[in-house]
Amino acid sequence: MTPHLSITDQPIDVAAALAAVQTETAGAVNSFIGTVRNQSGGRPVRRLHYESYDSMALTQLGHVVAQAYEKWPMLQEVAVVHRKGTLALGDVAVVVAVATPHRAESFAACQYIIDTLKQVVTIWKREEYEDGTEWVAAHP
Amino acid sequence: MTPHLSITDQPIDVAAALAAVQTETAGAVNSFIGTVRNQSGGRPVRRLHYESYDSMALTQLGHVVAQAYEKWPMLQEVAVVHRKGTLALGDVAVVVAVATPHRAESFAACQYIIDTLKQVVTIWKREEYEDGTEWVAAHP
Amino acid sequence: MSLKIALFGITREIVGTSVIELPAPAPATVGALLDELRKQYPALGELRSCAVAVNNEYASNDQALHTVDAIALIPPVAGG
Amino acid sequence: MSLKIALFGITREIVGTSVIELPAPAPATVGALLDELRKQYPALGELRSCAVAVNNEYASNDQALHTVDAIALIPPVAGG
Repeated sequence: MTPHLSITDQPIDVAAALAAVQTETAGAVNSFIGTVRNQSGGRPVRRLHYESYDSMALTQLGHVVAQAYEKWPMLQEVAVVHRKGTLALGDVAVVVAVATPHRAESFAACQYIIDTLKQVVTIWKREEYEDGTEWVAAHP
Repeated sequence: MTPHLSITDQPIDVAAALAAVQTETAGAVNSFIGTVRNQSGGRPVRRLHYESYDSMALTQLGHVVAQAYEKWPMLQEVAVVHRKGTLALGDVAVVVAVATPHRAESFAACQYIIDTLKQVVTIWKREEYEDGTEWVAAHP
Repeated sequence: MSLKIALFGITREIVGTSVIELPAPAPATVGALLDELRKQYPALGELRSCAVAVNNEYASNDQALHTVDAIALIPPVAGG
Repeated sequence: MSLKIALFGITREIVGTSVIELPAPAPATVGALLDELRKQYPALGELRSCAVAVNNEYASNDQALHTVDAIALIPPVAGG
């Protein structure tokens, strides 16, 4: 039940993340995969760059997952892998996978983890457009 | 945007189902994977057998997915693969994968599809225990 | 007029075959067919539910049945 | 007493380096550090938010800072 949490500059192996959470005791696996979209707020995106404060990101991710285990005591396995560095369109930026004995909790726990990750985990995204770049969410 | 719907007696290729829904226009992919648990209602399960009325199952699955497209117009890609035949513990029984531009809708649409699939799609499950078998949900 | 009815899962086990052929009940409706089948196979009445499908769609009790229809008994489903 | 502050993303670009070393403000608190940094780098004040992390945890304004602490500026995150 130790969660598999990592931040990597290599392409994410989605199948490995899913396999990491599958067990014979948990019949429900929900996963969220975030990929690089070709536009953001109507503006064409060429590629992305993620920067991470790894030690804090992993600490905060650990807190998020611990909160999920508290909220859903039936939660069994969790894997979260976040990519950093330069990503092309369509590349996988993040995978969250959770396994629970029952279905509804797998959706709820996975959604809680990705939603909370986006609020507290110290990773920053710079979008590159045809005519410039922008740190996402930096300004009001 | 034609959904990928299938019922197969071969092991499900989860990675292929996920790849089928990933596009550069939809940044959010949610998937649900149902695997064979080693117990059911506290009773140890040795293996499962799924029987399918394929033509009706695919018809009903098409209705379910069409309803999801109506409820979430931003829904882009959908893949549903259901296994039939004899499955061992841990085997993947079903995969639902959906892709949307935004996150919340990917969770909602995926959950709708698996929840509704379980209500209307003509697939039956027989659990095998140490001391007998039972068609799941058949009796009150 | 006769009807062929496809059977799956527990209904197949109750009836003992995967297809039965019956003279159409009068009236030839889904409801009358279910009544007839429950009379011949009382164990069908013990199921949590038993629907009838016509041409891959769930049918209501008053739906008319024809020889050419693909008819099936649908015991409680349990996919996923 | 001096403090080292790690910088990421847009704060790294605003300050122009990934680590700065400053004399500790008086009092040596998170709030005083933020005030000092915003004075030296007014563009930090234009961010939607700018938190301070101490030893990998988000810190409140009244938290005391020490030379040995791992301190970082945390502009609005955007993972996922």
